[in-house]
Amino acid sequence: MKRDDFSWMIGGVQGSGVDTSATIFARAAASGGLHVFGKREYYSNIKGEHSYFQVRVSKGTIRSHVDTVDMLATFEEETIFRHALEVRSEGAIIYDPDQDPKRLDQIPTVEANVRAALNAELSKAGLSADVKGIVELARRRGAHIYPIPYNTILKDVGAKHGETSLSALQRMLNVVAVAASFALLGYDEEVVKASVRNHFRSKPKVAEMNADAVGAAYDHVGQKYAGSFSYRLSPMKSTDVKLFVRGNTMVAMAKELAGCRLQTYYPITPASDESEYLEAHSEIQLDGAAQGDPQASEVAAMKKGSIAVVQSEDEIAAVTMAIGGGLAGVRSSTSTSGPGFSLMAEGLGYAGMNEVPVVVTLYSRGGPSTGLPTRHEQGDLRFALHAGHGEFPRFVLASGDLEEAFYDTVRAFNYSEKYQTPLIHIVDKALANSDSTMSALDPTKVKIDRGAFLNEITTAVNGEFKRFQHTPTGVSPRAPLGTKGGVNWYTGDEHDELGHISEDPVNRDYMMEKRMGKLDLADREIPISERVNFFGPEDADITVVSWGSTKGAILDAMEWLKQDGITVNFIQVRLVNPFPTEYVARLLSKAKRIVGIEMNYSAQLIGVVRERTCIPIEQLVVKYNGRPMSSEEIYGALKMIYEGNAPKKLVLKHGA
Amino acid sequence: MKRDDFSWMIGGVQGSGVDTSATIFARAAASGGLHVFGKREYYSNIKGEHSYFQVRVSKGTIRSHVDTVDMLATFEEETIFRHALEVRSEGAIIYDPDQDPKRLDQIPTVEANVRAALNAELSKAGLSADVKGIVELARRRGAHIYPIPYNTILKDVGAKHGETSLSALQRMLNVVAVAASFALLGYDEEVVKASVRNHFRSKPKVAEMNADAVGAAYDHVGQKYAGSFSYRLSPMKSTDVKLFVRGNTMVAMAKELAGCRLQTYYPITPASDESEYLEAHSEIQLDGAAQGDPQASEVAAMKKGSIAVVQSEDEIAAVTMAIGGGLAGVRSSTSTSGPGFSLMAEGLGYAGMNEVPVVVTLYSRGGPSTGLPTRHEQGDLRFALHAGHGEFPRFVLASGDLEEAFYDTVRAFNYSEKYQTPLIHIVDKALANSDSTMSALDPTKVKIDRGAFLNEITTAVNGEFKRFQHTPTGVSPRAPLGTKGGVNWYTGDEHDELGHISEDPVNRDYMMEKRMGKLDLADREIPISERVNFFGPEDADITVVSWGSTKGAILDAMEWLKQDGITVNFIQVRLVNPFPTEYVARLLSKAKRIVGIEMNYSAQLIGVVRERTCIPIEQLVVKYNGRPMSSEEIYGALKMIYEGNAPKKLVLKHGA
Amino acid sequence: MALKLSDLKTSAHNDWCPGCGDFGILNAVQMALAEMNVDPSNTVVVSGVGCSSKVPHFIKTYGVHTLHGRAIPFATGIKLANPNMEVIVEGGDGDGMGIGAGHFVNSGRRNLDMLYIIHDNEVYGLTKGQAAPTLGLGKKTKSLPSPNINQSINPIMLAMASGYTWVARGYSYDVRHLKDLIIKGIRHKGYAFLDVLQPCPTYNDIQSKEYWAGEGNLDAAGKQLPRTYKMEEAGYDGVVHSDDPAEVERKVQQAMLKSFEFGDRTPLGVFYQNEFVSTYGDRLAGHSPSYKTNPPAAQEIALPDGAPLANISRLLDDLKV
Amino acid sequence: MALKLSDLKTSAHNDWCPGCGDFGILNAVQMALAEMNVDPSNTVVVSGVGCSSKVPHFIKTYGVHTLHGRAIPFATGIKLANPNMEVIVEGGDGDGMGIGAGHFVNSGRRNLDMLYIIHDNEVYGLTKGQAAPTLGLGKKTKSLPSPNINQSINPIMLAMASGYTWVARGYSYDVRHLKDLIIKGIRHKGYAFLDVLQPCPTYNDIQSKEYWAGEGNLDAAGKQLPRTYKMEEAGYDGVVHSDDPAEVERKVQQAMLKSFEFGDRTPLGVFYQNEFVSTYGDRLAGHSPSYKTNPPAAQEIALPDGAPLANISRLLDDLKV
Ligand SMILES: Cc1ncc(C[n+]2csc(CCOP(=O)(O)OP(=O)(O)O)c2C)c(N)n1
Ligand SMILES: Cc1ncc(C[n+]2csc(CCOP(=O)(O)OP(=O)(O)O)c2C)c(N)n1
Ligand code: SF4
Ligand code: SF4
Ligand SMILES: [Mg+2]
Ligand SMILES: [Mg+2]
Repeated sequence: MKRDDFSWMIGGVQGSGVDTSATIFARAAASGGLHVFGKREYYSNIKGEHSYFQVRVSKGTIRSHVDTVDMLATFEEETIFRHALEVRSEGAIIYDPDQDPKRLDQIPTVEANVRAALNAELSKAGLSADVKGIVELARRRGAHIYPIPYNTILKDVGAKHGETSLSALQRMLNVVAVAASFALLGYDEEVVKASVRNHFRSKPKVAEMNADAVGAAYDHVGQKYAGSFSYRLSPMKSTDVKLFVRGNTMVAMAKELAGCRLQTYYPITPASDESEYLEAHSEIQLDGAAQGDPQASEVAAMKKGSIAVVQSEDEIAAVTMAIGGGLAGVRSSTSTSGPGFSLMAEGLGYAGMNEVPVVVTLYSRGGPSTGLPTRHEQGDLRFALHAGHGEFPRFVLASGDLEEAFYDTVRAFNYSEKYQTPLIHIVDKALANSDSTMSALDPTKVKIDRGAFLNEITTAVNGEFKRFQHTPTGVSPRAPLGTKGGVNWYTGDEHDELGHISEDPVNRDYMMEKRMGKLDLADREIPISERVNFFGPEDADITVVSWGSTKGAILDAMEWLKQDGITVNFIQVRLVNPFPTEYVARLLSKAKRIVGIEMNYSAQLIGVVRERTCIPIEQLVVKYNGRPMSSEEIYGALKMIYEGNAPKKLVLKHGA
Repeated sequence: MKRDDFSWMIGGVQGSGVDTSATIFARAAASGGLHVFGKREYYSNIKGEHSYFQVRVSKGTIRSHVDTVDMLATFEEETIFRHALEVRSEGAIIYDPDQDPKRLDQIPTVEANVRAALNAELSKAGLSADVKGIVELARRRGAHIYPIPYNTILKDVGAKHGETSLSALQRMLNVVAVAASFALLGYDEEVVKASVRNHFRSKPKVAEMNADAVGAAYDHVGQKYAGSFSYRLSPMKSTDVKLFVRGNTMVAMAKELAGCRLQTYYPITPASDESEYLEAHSEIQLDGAAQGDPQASEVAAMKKGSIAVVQSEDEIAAVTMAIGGGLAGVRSSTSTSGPGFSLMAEGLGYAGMNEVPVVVTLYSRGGPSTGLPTRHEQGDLRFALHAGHGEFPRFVLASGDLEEAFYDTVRAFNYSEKYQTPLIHIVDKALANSDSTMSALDPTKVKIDRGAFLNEITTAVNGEFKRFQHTPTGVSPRAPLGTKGGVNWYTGDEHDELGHISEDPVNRDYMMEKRMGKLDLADREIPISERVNFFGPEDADITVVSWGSTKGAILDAMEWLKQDGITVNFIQVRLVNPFPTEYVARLLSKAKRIVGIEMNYSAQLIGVVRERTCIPIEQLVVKYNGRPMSSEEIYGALKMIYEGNAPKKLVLKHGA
Repeated sequence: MALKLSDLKTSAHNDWCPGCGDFGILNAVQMALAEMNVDPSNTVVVSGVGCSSKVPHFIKTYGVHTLHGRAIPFATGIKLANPNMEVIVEGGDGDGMGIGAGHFVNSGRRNLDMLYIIHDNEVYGLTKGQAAPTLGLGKKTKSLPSPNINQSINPIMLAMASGYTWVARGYSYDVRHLKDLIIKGIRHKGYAFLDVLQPCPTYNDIQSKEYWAGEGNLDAAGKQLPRTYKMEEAGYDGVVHSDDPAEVERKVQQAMLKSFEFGDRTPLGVFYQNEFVSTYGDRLAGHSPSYKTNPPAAQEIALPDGAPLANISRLLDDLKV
Repeated sequence: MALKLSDLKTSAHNDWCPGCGDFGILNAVQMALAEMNVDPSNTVVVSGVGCSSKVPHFIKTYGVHTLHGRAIPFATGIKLANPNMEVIVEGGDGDGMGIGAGHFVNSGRRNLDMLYIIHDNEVYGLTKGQAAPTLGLGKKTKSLPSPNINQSINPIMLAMASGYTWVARGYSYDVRHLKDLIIKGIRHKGYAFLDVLQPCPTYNDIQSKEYWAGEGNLDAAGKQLPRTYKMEEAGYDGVVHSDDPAEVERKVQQAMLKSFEFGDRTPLGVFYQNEFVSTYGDRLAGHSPSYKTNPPAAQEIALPDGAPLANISRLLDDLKV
C-alpha cells in the first residue's frame, strides 16, 4: 500500500482554536488546488478537554482519513502526550520546547488507562513522564522533532504591531503552528498568508498581525530547518477542487434548494449546526430559475422567500410541528440525532398513518442512550427502519458522502412528497462533522417533484374532500390545509376516505393496503441508480456491502487493494427502505466472498440484507469504539480476509 | 371439520351491560364444569356504539373463538342488523318482537358501507330494511327465530318485587337474554340462578329480582319453545375447569407473585386495566411461603408488603420512573400499549446502557398511530425488537395464552434482573381482553431468581463501588441505590466501571461487548423449553411458525385438520430476543412446508426468522383488519394451502 | 354569503355520551365561526386525543385530530407554515396539562396567533375516568376506586405563568357566553387560552351540571346560587390598556389573584388580555422579512418543469476555495 | 463520625469551563450534605443532561445522571421505591423547564419529599449556548446570532403554579447562603424547588457574575449595588404557619407577587414554605398502609430458595369458577 497523500494533525484544548487552525490549514491547501479531507474528534465538553483535527491532503481524490500521522503540530502538552507516538517513522512533530518540563500526571483530562499505558512505555524506555520524555521516545521511534519557540516568535510579531496582551498573542499560537507546518512542507508562503487574511477578513488588524505571524514562522523554519523534511507540498494549477464543505452545511443548503420552508429542531449534537446555518440564512432568494436559465421566469424573478426555523421545546414537538407544516402543504423537516429521534417514534407513526410528507434528518452518533455524543457510530439503522408502533410506510435513505448528502436531501423531499410518506435521512456524524473539498455542485441538476399536490379542490362533495380517496396506485391527490374548494380531516385513528375515524374491517384492509402498497410502488418507480451504488468490477475477489459514511474509506481502500492485485467491488445501499431486494440479491448471488462492513456492533444492514434476500453473509468487519473507520483499517481488514486470516467478526479498534 | 362446542353471542350498545351478560353466561357455564372462551369486540367509545361478546362453550379444552354463531341473543335492533346473518343454518336468534318496526336507517352508528351492504341484501330478497325484514332473511337462511317478549316478562317480575322504574327493569334485559338462551339449551336453571345471585351478591334485593327474571325467562321458554332447539348444554361433574380469568388480571397477579413492587402507568387501552387491578390490590400478603409449605418461614409469616402503583403524567415518565425503581433495587414495571410504548424508546435505551432490570408489559393493539385502540393486532414486534437508538440488549418475550402470560410474567422479571437488562413482554390485546376458563395455577411452581443482587457492598475502594466491574460473563454484581458500603454512579453516557463518563475507545469496546454479550449468555443459559413451544408431530405435512395470541386458534385448528388427515406441527416462538436461532433453524430445516401465521401486515416474526436463519418462508397467512384470527379461519387457510389453492400471502378477512 | 350553522356540521357520527358537556362547546365553536363568517377552508381545528378531541370531525372546517398531548405542536407547525390560516386548538385537560404540559408551558413563550380551548372535565374521559390534572386532591369521582392522590393544577394560573396573552374561562352550558368568548379569543392577536368547565356525566359526578347550577349552594332564602358568575359583570377588567410595563404587571397580577376563586364562586370571562405583545410571526419576520410577505405556505418552490426556485449560489460562494 | 467535605469529593475529572457558576452550586451541595452529616450511601443525586447535569459525578453519594429532561421521573421512581433515601435532583433550566416542563408541572402535584435544584443560566450550555426557557424575549447573549424570539418563564411562578410546597432562589456565588437554602430544602417535608442563578461565562454575557454583582447598577454615589438581595433580611416571611386555608392562600399569593421582582433587585431566599401538605408517600400509605411500614425497597420478595413470598391465593379465590 503506497499512500501519496499527506496526513497532518493538530490538537489542543477544546475551545482553544483547534478548529480554526485546521480550517486555515485545509483552506490554504485547498486554495492551492489540493484535495483535502478533514476529520475532527472532540469530547462532549465545552472547554478543557482534548480535541484534535486530522487533515489529509492530496493531489488526487481522497475521501477518508487514515490512521497514520505524517506531521503532528502541537502547541501544548496534552496533544504531545496523546499523539506523539502515532507519528510515523520519518514523520514530523512540531512542538514548543518550553513545554519540556510539563509532566503527564499534571494533566487531569487524560484518562487513567491512557496515562497508565504511557507511563509504562516511558518507564520501559527509561524516560521521564514529561514532554521531554515523550518527545524523546517519539524521536527514538523515528520521528523528526521540530522545536518551535512560539513565545519568541509571537512576542516579536506582537512588538511590531504594538500588541502586548498575552492572551491576544496566545490566540495566534494556532496560526504559528499551521505556518510552521507549511514552511516545513515547502508550501507557498503567500498562499498561506492569503488564507489567513481571508479567515480574519472581518478584522483587518488581526488579519495583518496573523499574516505577519505566518511570515515569522516561515522565517524561523527557513533559518533553522530549511529542507530538513522530505515531503513537499505544492499548489497545483487547475484541478476540480471547487468547494470546501462540511456535512451539515451541505444538507442545509440542499434543504433550501429542495423547497423546505419549515425546519424545526431541538438543540443536539451534531444536528443543531444544520439548523443554525438555516436560521442564519433564512431569507431565500427565489430567482432560482436563473441558476440554469438566464431568461428566468418572471413570476419568480427577484422574489424572496423565507424558511421558518424554529427551536422547539423538545423533539416530540419538533417532529409534530414539522408534520403540521407538511399538512399545511409546506415541505418541512426536522434534524436530530439518536436521543431526539427516540422521541419522534410516535410522531412518525402519525405521519405514516396520515400520509404526510415529512423529512427527518437523523445525524447518527455514538449510542445507546446519551452514549458518545460527539463520537461516531452507524447504530440507528434498525431503529430508523422500525421506529413507531404498528405498521406504516417510511423511507430510509442513507448518504455516503457530502455530495450524496446534497443530492439525496433533495430526493428525500421528492420521495416523501410524491409517496406522501415520512422519510428518514441518515447522515452519520462522520459525514456531518467531516470537511472535504469537492468539485462544484450543480443546482440545475436538481428537479422538484411534488407528486399529486393540489392547488385547488374540485372534487369535493357537499364541501367535503376525499383526501384518502381510493386510487389504483394507493396515492391519493393531496390538498394542503387551507386549500379552497373543500375541507377534509386527519386522525391518528384508522379512517375513511374523508379522514374520519372508521373501525370498519373492510375499510381497514383497504387503508392498510393503500398505505403499505405505496412502498411497493416506490420500489417499482425509483430507479436503482438512486438507491444503490455499485463500484468496482462485476467480477471481483471480494464483494463489500456497506452503507453511509464508510463509503469514502472503502473506496480509498479499494484503490490500494487493486495495487496489491486484490479486486474488490462494493454495494453501497442508499435507500434501505424500500429495500432494493432483487438488485442486491442478484449482485450478491454472483459474489465470491461477501464482506459486510459497518460502524456498529451488530452489522445492522447485513441483518436487513439477510432478512430480505436470505443470503447468509458471515464475514463482518465492524467497529464500535466511537471512532470512524479509516481507509487504512479497511484496507488491512480486507487484506486479512483475502488471506484467510480474519475472524468471522473482525472488530476494528483504531482511534484516540 | 366437526365442532362439538357451542358458540353464543350477545350484543348491544356500549355501556348497556353487554359485558355483564356475557360474564354471567360464561360463569354459569364454567360453574357447570364447562370450558369457556370469551371474546369481546367494542369501539373506541364510551357510550353508544355497538359492542358484542362471543362466548364459546365446550366439554373439552377450547382456546379460541370461531366465526360461526350458533346462537345470537339480542335485545335491541343494532345487534340484530349487524349479526343476524352471521348465525349458522339451524342456529338460533333470540330477539324482542317489539323491535320489528325499527328501521336500519334510524341507527346512526352503523357505518355507511355496512348499511349499504345490508340494504342491498334485504332489497334483493324483497324485504323491508327493518328488524322484521332482517329477521325474516335470517329465518330464510335457516336460523330458528325465538321472539321473547322482554317487556312483559320484566314487568311481571318487577310487579312481584314492587319495582316499576323502567330503567331499573331495563337493567335486567341482559339477564333475561342470558336466561332465555340457557333455557333453550336446556341448561340447569339452578346453576344459572346461582350464577346470577353470585354476580349481584353485594345487592341482595337486586340479586333476587334477577334470579326471578331467570325463572320467568325459563318459564316462558319452557311454555313456548320446549325442546325446539336441538343443541343441549349440560353441566359436567368433574373437570379441570378451576378458574375463569382475563389476560390483564393474569399478568397483574403474576406481577405481585414475581415481587414487582413498583408499577407505573399512564392510562391507555387495553393496558390500564392491569394497573387498576394492581391499585385495587396494592396491599400484599407476604406469607407466601405458606403457599407451598405449611411450616412457613417465620421471617415472612403474616408480614405485609405494598406495591406502589403510580399514575404518571405520560409514558416517558412511566418508563423512567420504573427504571428509577429498578435502580433502587425494586422489581419495577410499567404497562402500556403502542402509543405509550413509542414514547418509551429513549428510556429503554437508558435501561440497556445502565444495565437496569425493568419490565415493560406491552399490550399490543391495532396500529399504527392511534389506530384501532380497542381492536387487535400483533403489529409491534419489530418495534419492540429495535426501539431506541443505538445498540443495547433487551429481551422480547411474547405469551400465547393466559396461562403462559402468568408464568411468563414471573420469568420476565427473572430474566430482566438476572441479566440486568430491560425486557418487553408482549401480550396482545386478543389475550388481554379475552376471558377463559383454565385449570388451577400453581404459585409454588414459580421461582424467583434475582441474579447477582448484593445486599451489602464489600468491594468498594475508597468508598467507590465498581457497579460495572469487568467479569467473565459480562454480568456485574449489582447493588441497589441505598446499599451500605459504598456508592456508584450511573449515566446515559458511555461509562467506566464506576459508572463515570468515559469516552475512551478501549473502555468503550469493553462495555459494548459486556452489555451485548449478556444476550449471548442468556441464549446459552435459558432452556429452550422456556423460549419456544413445539406442538404436533416431528414429521408433519405443514409446519406453522407463529407467536402470541394466535396460539389458541392454531392449536384448535390443528385438531380439526388432524381429523381431516392433515398433520401440522407448530413452532411458537415466545422469547423472540435472544432468538433461539439454532433450535428453530433445526426444526425448519426438517419442515416440508412452512407457513408463517401472524396478525399483522408484514409478517414481522417471519422477517426475524429469515434474518436469523436465512431460511426463506414464502407462505404467509396474515390478518390486519383489527379482528383476531379464529380457529375456523386458520383451519380454512391451512387446508387451502395444503390443497395448493392459496396465494403466497393469504389475507384473512373475517370480523365485524 | 353568510355562513350558516348548518354549513359547519359534518356527516360524521357523533358518539359522545348523552348529556356530555362537549356538545355545548361544539355548538359554541360552530356558532362563533358562523357569526364570524370564517372561510371554512381557511380554518382548521386541531385536537389531541380524548373524547373532546374527536371534535374536529364534527366541524366542517379542516380538521386535524392528532396525538394525545400533541395538539399544540401540530397546530404550531400548521400556523408557522400558513400564518394566514385561522387555527383553533381543542383538547382535554389530560391531553393539555397532563401529557401535554410541556407544550402548554413552552408554547406560551411564543405567542403564536391562535386560540387553545381546553375541555376541562377533571377526568380522562376516553380511558374511563381516571383523574385528570385538574381534579383536586382527595376528590373521588364515581369513576375512581379511591380518592385522587394528586394535587390539582389551576389552568388559569398555569396559563398566566406560561405567558399566554389572553386567558379566559367559559362554561359549556352557557353556550352564548362561551360563543362570545371564543370569538374574542379568535380575534385576539396572540396566543389565547380558554378553559371551559365541561361536565362529564359519565365519570365525574362532582363537577356536574347540577353542581355548577348551584345544587347544595343555597342562599339564606334556600334558593340555589349558581356556582359561576361573569367577572365582567362584577366589574372586573382584565384588559391591558397601555404597554406601560407597570400596567402590564398589574394586570398579570390581578389575573393571577383572580384565578384563586374557584368552587362556590367561579369566575367566567376574560382574566387577562394583552394586545401589546409581539406575535411569534412578527418576531420571525423581524429576522426574515419575507416570512410576512411570502410565508412558507404561499411560496412557490419550483417552476412547472421542476426547476427549483431557490437560488443558493450565494451560499455556494461562501464555500468556494 | 462527622462527614468531611473531602469525603464527598470523587475521583472523576470535572470538565466545566473555568469560572462556571456550576462550581459554586456543587460546593454548596457538598457543604450542605457534610453539615447535615448525611449517609452518602443513603443519598442519591439525580440529574438530567447538560453541563450542570454532570454534577452527580463530582459528589460522592450515589449518583444517577439520567436523560435530558427526565431527572424528575427517574428521581420519582427512586423515591417511590425507597422512600427512606435522601433524593436530590439537579439539572439545567433547559432540562427542567424546556424539555422537562411536563414533569416539572406534574411532579408538583405529587409533593414527594425531595429537593429539586435548577442551575439557571438562561442558556443551553452543553449544546453551545442556545436560548433556554429562562432567557428573556429580545435578549441576545454572545452565543446567539440574533435576539431571542421566545418569552421567558419565571421559574418561581411556574413552581408556585405547579404546587411545590417549598420554593426558593439562591445564587451560585453566594455559596454559604445557598448551602443554607439547600439544607432547608432537604429538611422540608415535601417537594422543594430551588432556582439558582448560575452565570455561564462561556455563553451568557448578560446574566454574568459582574451583572449580579451590580455592574452598571450604580447608586447616587456611583457605588455598585448588587442585583440580588435576601428577602428574609428585608422582612419577608414565606412560611405558612397554620393550615388555615386562608393563610395558605395568602402565602401562595404573596410568593407569586414576590416572584415578579427580577433584574435590578432580585430576591434570594425562601418564597414559600408549607409543611402542612401531605406527601405523596403519606397518600400512598393511606391507600396501602404497608407502603410506610414495609416500603418496596425494604421488602423481601423471596425465600432463599427462590420461593415467592407474595401469597396470591386470595386473588386466585376471586377467580374460582
Ligand atoms: C401516548 C398516549 N398515551 C395514552 C393514550 C390513551 N388516551 C387516550 S384519551 C386519554 C385521556 C383523555 O383525557 P382528556 O385529555 O382529559 O380528554 P377527555 O376524554 O376527558 O375529553 C388517554 C390517556 C394515548 N392515546 N396516547
Ligand atoms: C432528547 C435529547 N435532546 C437533546 C439533547 C442534547 N442536549 C444535551 S444538553 C442540552 C441542553 C442543556 O441545557 P441545560 O439543561 O440548560 O443545561 P446546561 O448545559 O445549561 O447546564 C441538550 C439540548 C439530549 N441530550 N437529549
Ligand atoms: S365519557 Fe364523559 S367526556 Fe367522554 S363523551 Fe362521555 S360524558 Fe363526555
Ligand atoms: S458552557 Fe457555561 S454552563 Fe457549561 S460548563 Fe461552560 S460556563 Fe458552565
Ligand atoms: Mg378530560
Ligand atoms: Mg442551562
